[in-house]
Amino acid sequence: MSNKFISHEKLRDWLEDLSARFEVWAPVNTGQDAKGVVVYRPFVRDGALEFARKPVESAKHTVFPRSETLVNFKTGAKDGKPALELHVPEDPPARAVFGLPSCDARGFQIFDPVYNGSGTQGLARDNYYLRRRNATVLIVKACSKVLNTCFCNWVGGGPACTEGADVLATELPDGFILAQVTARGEAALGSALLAPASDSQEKQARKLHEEAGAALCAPPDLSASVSALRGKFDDSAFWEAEASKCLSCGACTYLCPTCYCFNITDEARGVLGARIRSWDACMLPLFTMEASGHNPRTGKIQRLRNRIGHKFSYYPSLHNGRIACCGCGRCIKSCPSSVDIRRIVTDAIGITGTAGLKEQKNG
Amino acid sequence: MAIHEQLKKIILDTLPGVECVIGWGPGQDALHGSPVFMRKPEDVDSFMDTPLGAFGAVNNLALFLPELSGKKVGVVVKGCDSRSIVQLVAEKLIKREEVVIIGFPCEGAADLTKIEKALPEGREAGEVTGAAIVGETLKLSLGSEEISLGLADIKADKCTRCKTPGAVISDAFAGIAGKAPEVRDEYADLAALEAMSLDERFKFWEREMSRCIRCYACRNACPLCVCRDHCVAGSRSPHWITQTDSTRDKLMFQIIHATHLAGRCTGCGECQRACPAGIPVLLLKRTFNRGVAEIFGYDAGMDTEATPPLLTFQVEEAHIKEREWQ
Amino acid sequence: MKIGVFICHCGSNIAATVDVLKVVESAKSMPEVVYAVNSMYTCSEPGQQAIEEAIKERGLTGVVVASCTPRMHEPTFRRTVERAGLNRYMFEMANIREHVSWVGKDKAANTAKAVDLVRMAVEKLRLDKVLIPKFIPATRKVLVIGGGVAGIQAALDCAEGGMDVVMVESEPSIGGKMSKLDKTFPTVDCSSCVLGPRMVDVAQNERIELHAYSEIASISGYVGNFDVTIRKKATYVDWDKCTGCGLCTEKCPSKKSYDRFNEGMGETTAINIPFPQAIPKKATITAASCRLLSGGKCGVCAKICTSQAVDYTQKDREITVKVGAVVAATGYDLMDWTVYGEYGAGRYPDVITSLQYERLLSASGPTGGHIRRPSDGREPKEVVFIQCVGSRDPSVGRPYCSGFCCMYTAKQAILTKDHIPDSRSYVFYMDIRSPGKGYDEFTRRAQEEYKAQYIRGRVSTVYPKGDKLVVKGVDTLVGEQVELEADLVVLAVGGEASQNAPKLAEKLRISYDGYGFFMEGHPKLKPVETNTAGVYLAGSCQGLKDIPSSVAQGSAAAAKVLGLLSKDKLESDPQTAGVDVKRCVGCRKCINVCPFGAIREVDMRGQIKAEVIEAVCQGCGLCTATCPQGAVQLSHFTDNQVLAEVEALCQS
Amino acid sequence: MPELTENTKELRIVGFLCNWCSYGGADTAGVGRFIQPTDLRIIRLPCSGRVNPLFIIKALMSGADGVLVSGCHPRDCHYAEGNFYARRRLEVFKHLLPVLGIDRRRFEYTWVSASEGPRWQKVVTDFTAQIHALGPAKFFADAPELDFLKAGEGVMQP
Repeated sequence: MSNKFISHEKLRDWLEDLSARFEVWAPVNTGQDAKGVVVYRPFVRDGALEFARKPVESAKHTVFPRSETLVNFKTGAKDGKPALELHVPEDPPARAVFGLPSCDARGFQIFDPVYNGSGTQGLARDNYYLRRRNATVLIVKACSKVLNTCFCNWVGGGPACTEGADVLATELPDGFILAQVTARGEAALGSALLAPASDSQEKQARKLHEEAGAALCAPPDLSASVSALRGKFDDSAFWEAEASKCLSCGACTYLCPTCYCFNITDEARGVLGARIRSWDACMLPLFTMEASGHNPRTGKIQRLRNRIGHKFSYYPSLHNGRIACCGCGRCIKSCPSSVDIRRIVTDAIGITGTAGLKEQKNG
Repeated sequence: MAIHEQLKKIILDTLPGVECVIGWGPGQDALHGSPVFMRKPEDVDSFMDTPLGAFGAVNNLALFLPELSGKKVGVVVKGCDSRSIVQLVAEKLIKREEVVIIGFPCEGAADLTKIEKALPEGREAGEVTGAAIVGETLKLSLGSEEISLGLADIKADKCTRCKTPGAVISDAFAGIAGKAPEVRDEYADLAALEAMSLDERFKFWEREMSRCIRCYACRNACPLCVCRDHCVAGSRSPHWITQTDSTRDKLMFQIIHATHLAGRCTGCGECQRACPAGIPVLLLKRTFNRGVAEIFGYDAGMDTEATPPLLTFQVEEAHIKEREWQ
Repeated sequence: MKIGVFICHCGSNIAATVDVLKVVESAKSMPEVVYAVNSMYTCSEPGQQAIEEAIKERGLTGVVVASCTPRMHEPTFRRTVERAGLNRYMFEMANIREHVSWVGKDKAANTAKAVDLVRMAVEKLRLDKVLIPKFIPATRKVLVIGGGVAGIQAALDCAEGGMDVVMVESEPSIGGKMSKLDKTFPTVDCSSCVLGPRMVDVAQNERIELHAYSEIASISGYVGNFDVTIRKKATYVDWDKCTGCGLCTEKCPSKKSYDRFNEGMGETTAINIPFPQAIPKKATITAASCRLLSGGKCGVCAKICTSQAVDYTQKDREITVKVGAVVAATGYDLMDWTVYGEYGAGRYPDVITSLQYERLLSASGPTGGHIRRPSDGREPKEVVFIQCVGSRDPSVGRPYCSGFCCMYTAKQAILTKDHIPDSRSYVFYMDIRSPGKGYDEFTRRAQEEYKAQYIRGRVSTVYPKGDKLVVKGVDTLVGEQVELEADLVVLAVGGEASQNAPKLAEKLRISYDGYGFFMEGHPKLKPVETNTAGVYLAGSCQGLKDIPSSVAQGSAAAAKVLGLLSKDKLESDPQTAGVDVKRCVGCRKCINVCPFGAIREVDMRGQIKAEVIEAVCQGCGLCTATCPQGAVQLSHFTDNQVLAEVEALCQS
Repeated sequence: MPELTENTKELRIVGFLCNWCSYGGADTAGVGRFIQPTDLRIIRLPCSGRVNPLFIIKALMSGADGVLVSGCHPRDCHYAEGNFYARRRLEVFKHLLPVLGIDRRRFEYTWVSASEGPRWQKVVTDFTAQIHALGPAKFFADAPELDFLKAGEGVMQP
């Protein structure tokens, strides 16, 4: 099937057309001015769509909501005894996410083995995850520029990587060229508003992909990270040095496209309530808090060690060596203390990785 | 000798008597500084060794003091950071004798958000590949592109109303403390919000808070947040907020944080700086700061002997007219 | 949890404006409610019986009663559920009478409100925890502060009941105001004959340890376990050696010392024993008047003293005692009568206070019981008494009635006639307040039998004319100006709280009112208790009162102390704050604000934690509202309970 | 005293009262049959010092239209000092409401003693009128996140 093209002028028409079949999400500037914060929001025609700047958050919440109801309950009494009624929420609508970067889409590939029962540990299928995942079309927008925190090429990705994407969109001066990647992507491209892409448009797109890829420094070899981090596990001096400046907040994990941990709580009011699943983060103290009050991860040193170790050692050792990081760089970019995951990993392996952009002259 | 060279000398002199000295070193790119914990003399080499130098000394390092209590540590402070230390000492959350405070005449610190806003449309701070301060301008490279920004335009808001460019208290000081400027905080940021109707203000918060991801960077970046790992944000008893992704609960947390800081906040603005979602959370704290100044004439972080006004009382309150209503 | 809800009709008190059955129906669908029923009078015996039966038959684990205010029947129903085997704290009330049926007319609105209040009570109950009182050991000893008649009575009654007593008196002798009086109304019996033996009893009672000329430096601790520091002021005489022979007072060359006991009606020596019946009968040197202590040369008393008791180097010293309870009986002061410039108070020597007049009447006073004018020593024939000087006068900040002045003025008019049969007494009064046994008859006797002339009206001015004082006033009954020429004017000066009362109140952590009088626990039902457990009040420190009332309060306070300390261990109210040490970060904010000093800092494996001393905690919850991480929670009023109540109201 | 018209729809007013003075004052008003508007619901606390200012915002954000706090008159606190702290905290907290977009008049605090039945009647009547003048508050009342609390159709038995 040949690639499609949609002009900038007709983009909103197409997204509106898409909205008949999908709940469409796209990056939106939600701030007070042209440089407001870009996040993913359900598409509305007059919304402030923005593709120039990278969304601050990853797209993971479009499939894995920050909180979702697992079951509603109602307590009551029957014949002088307590009684309980349960109700499972209906299936969510099909979604199409337009304009996410490749790294965000690759993030879901790290989620999948954890939730679809194919993982090496246990075979539990998480239907709450899967029913959303299977009903979501990811229309990746190839990055035309890379940031100094980007390192997708270190972990097997790239600015125009199609792994995890259902459709690959590339922004040209006059519109987007749309390439179908998976069968699921076809559903999004069946619109009369889309024109076939021309050869020159295809060529332009390939050129952009190459240029963006070339802007990144050559990746270091991270294959030793699994053993290196395991070896560093008890090196408290190493972790203390890396973690001293960490605030132990959840910004890195919550912005991360690959962090998949959650918490389950019951929230009730009177006789009505809901059991909800909400994001949790290994950087937060309550993550490992036990009912007794004991917390095996006493401080930020152990917590940071877990986050890095999980991504670059424990997960890979369970999932065929796949690193649980997609190199989006958000954890670095938004860290209030400039904790740099690239540096910790290369320090642990004992190599120097040239981070960031080729032209960059670091301080 | 340049200020940062003088500071390095003081730090080297301080190191033998302390666990470490906390200062600023290079961050992930030309624009970012980052806290650095200097334990050995060679760690001092990278101190302030960044394109932005002292202008990039953004983090309030007082944050790290409570967790290090029991150990003697040195800390380099801007004037505003020293106020956090004063407040921590006043509340006996750290011991004065355990901290070696190293001050310098601060001329302001950068606001990364302002830098990004000053870049051309569609460009972002992450594209910056190089930076240098030349006189009163910041020269940025974005690949082959060069952009100049006036330092005054990219200075943090708090610097424009700073009363304490030198440290309020210090054990060592690099250079000469300038005269404290005669500035009055007019709370222009609050006035801008208050120019809106009540309805618009509420919608403003609804929109801003909808971006909150509940990462609690605001809380963890606050040097005066005492609860740390025991925050009510995640507790079931007390159960102030649910774990749902609701704007109401996210705003409620901000109100909780601001209320806990009422009469204690020094306005360092780290909460807002730390917020990845760019939510102006400092506004709520400044609301209380203004109220506390009006009612009690109190400014937190100026006097180690002061009692925070909400932890004490007067039998007759001069500025509370509680009988105005009824 | 299995909750039962009982909705009371209270006859028609509630049912007239609340649809009780509808409330019952709504209650049935509330969380964890397995039983809901209406009841005609829930507090009646069958009403309580029904609750007990329901608990037993239906296995209820918590009960809500919706009826009157919990301030009325909460204790009643707590006992009810306890009888049926429930913990008495697994109970909540909804106030649907005082707060609903009696204040709203609209039955539908009232019913909806009642449903809300019941839901609120249910939600609170769901979070109630079983509370079990703790027992704390107690020191069976009481501190009595003040050795006036009230304190003496309290001390003697406590000692009689087998309690050890520590009495602290700030003056060199106990006896208080009563010891200065000549006679007492309405029996006109000799004050020192009544009081004197009681004072001696104090001195001789082995259970009573007396510290005269001493003050309370500080008090810490809590009910059953107070630690008291007493400052014993320097007397410059070793009281263990002093025999009270009085030789020194005769030889002391400094004879112009202000005579406090005689209210300045006479002068005394620098070393003195305040009055012959003083207890303890020991000499004290007034340092300011003493020639040697004020830098000069003397030493006469030391030379003359046969027991070498005089010690010019003596300093204040502090001792500590442990007690289980405290009785404050610190009495009152006379208000500053010199504010009445129009009466010449303080300026004309023959305008004196009623207490000064008592000293002139007293046989042990400076005039040996002969009434003589201070100015010239002449016997007055025309005596004018002016009442309500510093009482019932908002213009000087004393709007209250001192209560005893009407009576003692009548007494003084009678005594004047007894002393000087050809004298005439005039009494300017506002109203005669004599509501006591034999009191009104007494004031009538003063008028009818002793011919005291009562003039209803206030005096506008007093000024001297020759050796007389002209008293100008008004007789409001006849509506005429009155002008009298008096030899002596006696002002019935009102009382006020002791100057040091607020300071002592702060040490005792008890409340005081706007005038400085200590606050009783309840104006009707807890007249001698305070809001601080183990601290009781007696006499005029709680509010001005006469001798019989003071004595009655002294006995009442003693009864309370004896009751409190009748057991070796005290039961503490378990509705106190508690610290979740897992959550506490040791920021000390709760310690700073606790009005009772009930929270202390403890070291728990190197970490600072707050700890509530349950016996001291009064359950105000200030700490809970202060703790940022919610680590300190007040039982039965936890954050979660209040939040649940808020949600219960807002969800409907 | 402003009168409420008979048919005015009831609004949701939450009162936090100290047990010793104001709750007693409300009781006294009841005993005296001092008729009041019915909107207010009273939460009984030991002391106004127990009032965490966050209770107020929690109530307003949960659907209350107005919040009233009442304690003992200053100096008359059953616990000697509780209301002194409350006064400072509540006064400071007042500043926050307008910044959030909540009308300042939706919250008031006052002092009523146990003997002041008539005063309590006036306080309730005036405050209720004040809230009615402002009308219902709709802060988060219709927020979608509340949906999770409403058990939907098609309830199934476990």
